[in-house]
Amino acid sequence: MIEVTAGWYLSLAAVLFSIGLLGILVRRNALIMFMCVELMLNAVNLTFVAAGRALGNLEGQVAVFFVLVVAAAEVVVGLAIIVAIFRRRESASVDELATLRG
Amino acid sequence: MTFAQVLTPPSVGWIAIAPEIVLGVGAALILLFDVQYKPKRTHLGLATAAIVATAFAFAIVQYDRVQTLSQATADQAADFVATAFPFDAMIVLDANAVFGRFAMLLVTGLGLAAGWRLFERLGARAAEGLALMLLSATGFMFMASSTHLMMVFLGLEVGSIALYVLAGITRERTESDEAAIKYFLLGSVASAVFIYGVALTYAGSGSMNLLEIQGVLARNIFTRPAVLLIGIALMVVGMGFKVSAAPFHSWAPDVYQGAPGGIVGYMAAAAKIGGFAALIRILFTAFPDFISTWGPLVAGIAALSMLLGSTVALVQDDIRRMLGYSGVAHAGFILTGVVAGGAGTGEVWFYLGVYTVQLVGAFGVVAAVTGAATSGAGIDAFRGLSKRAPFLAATFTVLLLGMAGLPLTSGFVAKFGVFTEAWQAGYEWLVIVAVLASVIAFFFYLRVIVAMYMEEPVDEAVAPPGISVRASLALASLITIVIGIVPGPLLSLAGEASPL
Amino acid sequence: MTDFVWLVIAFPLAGAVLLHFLGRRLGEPLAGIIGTLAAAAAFVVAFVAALPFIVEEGNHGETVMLWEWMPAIGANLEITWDPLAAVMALIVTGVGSLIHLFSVGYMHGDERFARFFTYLNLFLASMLTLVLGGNFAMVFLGWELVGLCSYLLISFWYTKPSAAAAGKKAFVVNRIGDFGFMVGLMLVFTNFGTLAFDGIFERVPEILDGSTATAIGLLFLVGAAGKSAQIPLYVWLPDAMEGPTPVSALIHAATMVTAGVYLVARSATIFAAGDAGIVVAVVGALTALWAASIAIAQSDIKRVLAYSTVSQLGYMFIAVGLGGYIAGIFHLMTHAFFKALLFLGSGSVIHGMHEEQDMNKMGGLLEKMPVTGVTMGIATLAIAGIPPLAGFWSKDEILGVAFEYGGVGIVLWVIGLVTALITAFYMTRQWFMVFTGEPRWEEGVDPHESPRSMTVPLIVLAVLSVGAGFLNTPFRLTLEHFLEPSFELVKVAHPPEGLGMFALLAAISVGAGIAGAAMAGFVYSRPREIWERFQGGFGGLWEAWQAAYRVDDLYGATIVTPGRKLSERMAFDFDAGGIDGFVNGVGRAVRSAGARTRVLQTGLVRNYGVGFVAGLLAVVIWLVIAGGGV
Amino acid sequence: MVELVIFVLLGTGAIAGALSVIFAKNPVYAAMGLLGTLFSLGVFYVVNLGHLIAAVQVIVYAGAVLTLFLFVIMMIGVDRVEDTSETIRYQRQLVIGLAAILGVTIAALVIGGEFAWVPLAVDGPIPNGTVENIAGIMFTDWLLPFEVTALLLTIGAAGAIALAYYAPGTSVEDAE
Repeated sequence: MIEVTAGWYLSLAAVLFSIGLLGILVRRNALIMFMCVELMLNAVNLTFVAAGRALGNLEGQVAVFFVLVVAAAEVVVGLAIIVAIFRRRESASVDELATLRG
Repeated sequence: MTFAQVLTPPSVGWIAIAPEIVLGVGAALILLFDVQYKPKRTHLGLATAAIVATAFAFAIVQYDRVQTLSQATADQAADFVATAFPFDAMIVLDANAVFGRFAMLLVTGLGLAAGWRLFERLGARAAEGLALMLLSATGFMFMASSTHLMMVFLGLEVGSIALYVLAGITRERTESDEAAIKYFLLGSVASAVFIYGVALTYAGSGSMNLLEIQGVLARNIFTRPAVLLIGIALMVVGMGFKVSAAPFHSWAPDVYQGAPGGIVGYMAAAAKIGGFAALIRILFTAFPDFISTWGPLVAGIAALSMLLGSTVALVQDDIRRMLGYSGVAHAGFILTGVVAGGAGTGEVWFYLGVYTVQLVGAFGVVAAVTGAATSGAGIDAFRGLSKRAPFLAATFTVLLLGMAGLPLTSGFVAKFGVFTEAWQAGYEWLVIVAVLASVIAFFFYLRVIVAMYMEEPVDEAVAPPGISVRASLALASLITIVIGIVPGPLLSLAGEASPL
Repeated sequence: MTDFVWLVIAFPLAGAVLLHFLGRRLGEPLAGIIGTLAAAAAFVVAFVAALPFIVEEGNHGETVMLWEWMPAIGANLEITWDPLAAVMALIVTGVGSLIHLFSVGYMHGDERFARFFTYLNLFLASMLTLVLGGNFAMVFLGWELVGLCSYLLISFWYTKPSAAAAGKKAFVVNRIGDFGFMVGLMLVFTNFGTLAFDGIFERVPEILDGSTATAIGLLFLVGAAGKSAQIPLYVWLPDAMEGPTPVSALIHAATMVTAGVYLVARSATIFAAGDAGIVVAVVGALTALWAASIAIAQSDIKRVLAYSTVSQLGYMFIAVGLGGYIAGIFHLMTHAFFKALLFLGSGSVIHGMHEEQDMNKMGGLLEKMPVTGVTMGIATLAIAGIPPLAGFWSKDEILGVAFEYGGVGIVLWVIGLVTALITAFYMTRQWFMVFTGEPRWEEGVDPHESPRSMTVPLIVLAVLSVGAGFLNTPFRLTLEHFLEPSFELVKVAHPPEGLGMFALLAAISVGAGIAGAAMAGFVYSRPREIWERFQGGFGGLWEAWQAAYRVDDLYGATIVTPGRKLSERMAFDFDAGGIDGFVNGVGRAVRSAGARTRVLQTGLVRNYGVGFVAGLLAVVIWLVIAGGGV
Repeated sequence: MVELVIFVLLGTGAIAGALSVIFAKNPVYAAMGLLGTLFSLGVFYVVNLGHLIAAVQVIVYAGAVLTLFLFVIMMIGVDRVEDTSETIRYQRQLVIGLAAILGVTIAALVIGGEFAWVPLAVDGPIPNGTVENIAGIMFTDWLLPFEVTALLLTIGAAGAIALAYYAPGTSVEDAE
C-alpha cells in the first residue's frame, strides 16, 4: 500500500511551477505568459496546502487565500496593461516590444 | 462552543501601523475626493504632501516609542513584547522598521516634489497617480516592518503592483506601456518565485513567522534542509529582482528609461528600500545560523551586480539607462554590506538611505532637463547644462559625485562602511571587486559632469524648474553634502537599526 | 601653536571659490592677480607656521584638529603639521605662487582666463590637502581632487581633440593607480582600525607582520606609480603636455607628480616593516633609465621635459625605496625648482615662437630671448648635476644612498650614473638646439622676450636652482636636521660617511654629467647636418627612442586590439579613430566588456526571462549544494 | 488507495493541462488547459482537507479569473492561431538547455526524496479547513494581512482606472 505523502504533492507542485516558469520563456503572447504566472501561483498554493496538512496546521490554507487575492489584483492590473498594449499595437506579442534595449 | 468563543481578538498596535494607516486612508480619501469634487491638481499634490508629512510625524512618534522600549526593564518585558510585536507578531515595531519608514517617507516626499510636473500633466489621472504612489509606499513600508513572510509578500505586491501601473501611467507614449508590460511580466514572475520560496520555507520549517523560523532552526538540526534551502534561494531571487541585483536586473534599465520621468526616481528608490529592508529582515532574523551558506551566495550576486552594472553603465548614452545600470552596481555595493550579516545592518541602512536620496534627486534633475512625462534622456541634452541651467548642473554634480563616492560626500561614508564590514567578515576578494567597480563607476559619473561643464551647449533652453523641484533637488544635494561632512548622527541612527 | 595652519589650504580654496563666482566679472588681469595673491598668502602662512621647526631643533610638529568628521574611523579634517608637511607645503605654495604669476602673462588673452586661475587655485588647495592631511582619508580626498584638477587642466583647451584625449588618458591611468591605493587603504584600515596617522605609524611594528606590510607597500606603490608616472603607468605624463605650459610646470613637474614620492615617504614605517621598498627602488631605477633614453630623441621641447620628469621621479623613487627619505625629498625640492624653471622657460619660448614646440624649428634664440636663455641654461646645468648647482647635491645624495646600500644598490647606482650621463646629454642637446645655431624659424615667426610677469618667476627659480642645493650638503645638513623629526620611527639611509668617499662618488657622477653635457655640446653646437649624421649613427635605436619604444602601440596591441576585434565581432562600433594607446587599452577593454554584456540586454522580455531563470537555477543549485541539502 | 488513484489521474491531468498552456497554439485551448489544472488542484485541496479553499479555487479562479482571461482572449481575437515558431535567436536552444537543467534538478530532488522531507510533519489529528477554522485564524492572528488586502484591491481599482482613463489624442509630452 503506497501512501501519498506531502512529498508527492510538493514534487507535483515543483513540476507545475517549472512548467509555468518555462512557459514564460516559450510563449510570446503576453496573455499566455500571464497564464503561466497563474500556473506558478497555483503550484505555490498546492505546496502551501500539502505542507500545511503534513505540518498539521491551517496556516498553509490561510496563506492560499492571500495568494488568491494577490493573483486577483495582479490580474486586474495585468489585463489592463495587456489591453493597453493590444489597443495600440493590434497584437499582444511581447516580441514586438523591444524599443527599450541596450 | 459558539463561534464567538473561538475568536480571540489579536493585540492591536495602532501606533505600530500608524504611518501605513495614514498613507492608506489618505490614498483612499484622495481618490474619493477626486471623484466627488474634482479638486485642482495642485491641491491634490499639497494634500499628498500633507499626508506624507503626517505619516512622517507618526514615524517620529514610533522612533520615540522604540527608544523607550529599548530601555525597558525586565518587568516591563511582557508589555514590551505586546507593544513591539502587535497583531500576533505579524509585524514588529523596532528601529529597523522605523528607519525603513524614515527612508521611505523621505523618498516619497522628495519624489513627489521632484515629480510635481508629471502630476500636473497627468490631467484627470493625477489623483490615481498620487494615490498609487502613496499606496506603493505603504506596501514597501510594510516590507520593512513585517516579521511574517506573508506580510512581506503582501507588502511586496502592494508596492509592486502600484509601481507597474505608475510605470505605464503615461499610456500615450509607446515606451511607457512597453516599460509597464516588461516590469509587470517579469515582476509577477519574480513575485511568484518569492511566494514559492515562502511556501517551501513554510514546508521546511513549519512556520512563516521569521522569529518562529529562527527558533525552529535553532532548536532542530535538519539533516536534509534542501526544501528550506530552496526556499531561501527563491526568496533571495525574489528580493534580488526587486533591488535589481544581477542577474535579475534586466528589467531595471528598460523600466527606468521607459517610465515617466517624474516618477521613475521614486520607483527606483522605493523598490530598493523595500527589497533590501525585507531581504535583511529575512536573512538576518530568520536565517542567521545559515550565514555561512547564504553569505557566499549573496557575495557572488553582489560581485556580479557591481561588475556588470558598472561596465555596462559605461557604454550607455542615455542618462536614465546609465542610472539604471549604476543602480544595479549600487545594489551590489549594498549587498556587499549584507554579507556581513547582522553586524552590517547599520551600514546597509546608511547606504540605502543616502543612495536612495541621491537617486531620487538625480532622476529629479533628469526629469527637469528632459521632461517629467517623457521617456529617455540622451546625454546630448546635458551638454553645456552648466551654462543653460547652473542650478540643475550644480545639484546633479553633487548627486553624481555622491553616487561615485567622493570623500566628503555621503556616498564615500556609505561605501567605506559596507566595504569595511565585508572585509571584516572575511570577504576580502569582494571588497577588491567592489573597489574595482567603484573605480570604473567614477568614469560614467564624471562623463556626465564633463558633458555638463566642459562641452558646448546644445541649442535648447531648459525650462526653469518649479519651486518644488528646486526645493527637492536642493534638499537632496544638501543631504548628500551634509551627511558626507557630518555623518555621525545618521551613522548612529542607522546603527541602532538592527532587527529585533 | 600652529592652529592657524589651516589657512594654508583655506587661502587657495577661498581664491577658487571667489574666482568661480566672480572670475568673469573681475576679468583680466585682476582674476589672475587674485589667484596669485591667494597662492602667495598660503606661502606666507606656511612659512610662518614652519618657523618653529627652524628655531627649535627636534620639533615634531603637531596634529591640528579642525573638525571631527568620522572620529570612529580616524577620518577627521585634521592637519599633520610636521617638518615633512612643512617642506611639501612650502614647495607647493612657493613654486605655485611663481607659476601663478607666470600664468598671468602666459594666459593673456585666453577667453577662459579666470577659469584657468580657478582651476589652479583649486589644484593648490587639493594638493595641500594631500600633503597636509593628518589621515589617509584626507590624503585620499586630496589624491582624488588633484587627479580631477589635473584632468580639468590637461583638457583645458578641450576643443582641441588631442587635449581632451590626453586628459582622458591621464584620468584612466590614474584610476588604475587609485585602485591599488584604495585597496591598500582598506588593508591599512582593517589592520589598524583607523585611518589617522597618529594611530598607524607608531603601531606598525606591533601590528603589521612583514608580509602584510609588504602587501600594503606594493599596493601603495601601484597608486604612487600611477600618480608619479612610473613604469608601467607613466604613459599618461608625456601626453599630459597638451595642457597649458604652466600646468605642466606646476602639476606635471613640481607638485602633483611628486605625490607618490610623498606617499612613500609619509608611510616610511610601513615600507620599513616590509620588503616593498626595494621594489619601489627598482621600479624607480628602471623608470629613470627608460624615460631618460626616450628623452634623448624627442624633438618636441615639452616632451623632452616630460620624459625627463618621469626619469627624475624615478630617481626619487630609488631614494625613498632604499630608505633615503631625506635624499628623496631633497631631490623632490630641487627638482621642483629647476624643472618648473625648465617648463616655464619652454613656455616662454613657445610663447615667443607663436606656439611652436618643435625644436627643429628653433635655434639661435639666445639673442632674442636672453633672460629665458640664460635661466634655462642654469636649469640645464642644474639638472645635469654640475656643481655647485642644486641638482648636483641632491642627485649625488641619492646616488650615495644607493651605493651605500650595497648589493642591488650598486646596480641601481650604476643605472643612476648612466641615467645622469644621458640626462646631461639630452638637456644640453635641448639647450643648444633651442638657443644656439642658425635660426630655423618658420616664415613670419618673430621671437621676442616674454613680459616681466613671466621673466621674474624665471629669475627667482633660477636663483633657487643655484642656491637650493646648499640646504643639504655634506658640509652642512640643514634640510636633514630639519626633516629628521618626521622620520624618527625609521632608519633613514644616508650616503657613505666621510668626505673622501663623497669626493670620489661626486667625481664619478660629475664626470658622467660633464661627459654627457660635453658630448651634446660638441654635437649640437654645430650645424644640423652633423647632428643628423650623429643621430643616424644610432640606427634603429634612435627611431625606437623617438617613438618612445612604441609602448603605446604595445599596450594597444595587447589590450586595445583584442578589445576592438571583440567589439567589431559584436558589431559594435566604438569611436575607433581617436585616441591611441594605453588609455583606450584599458578603457576599451572595460567598454568592450560593457558592450559585450550590453548585447544581452536585447529588449526582449523572453530573453530577460532566460537570464532570470538561469540565475534562479544557479542560485538554487548553489545553495542546495553549498548548504549540504542533498 | 483512493488517494493514490486520484493523485495519479489528476496529477497527470494537471501536468497535461499545464503543458497545453505552454504549447497550445490557440489561446482558448491554453485557457482550457489552465482550467483543467485548476480543477485538478481543487480536487487535491479537498484531499488535503482544504474544503473551503477548494470551493474558492473553483469560484474565484475557474469562475472569475479565467472568465476574465477568456474575455480578453475574445477581445484579442478568439480564432487567431498563434505562430509558435521561435523567432528569437538562440532562444529555443537556451530554453531547452534550461529545461534540461531544471528537469535534472527536480528529478534529482524528487528521486532523492528531498521533497518528501517536511521535517516537522506531525502524526495524529489534523485540523480540517472548514469555514470556521479558517475564519478563526484569518480574523485573529492574520487580521493584519487580511486588512492589507484592502490596499491591494484599492490598487487594482485605481490602477485599472489610471490605465484605462485617457482621452485619445491628448498628449502628456512636456509643452516646452
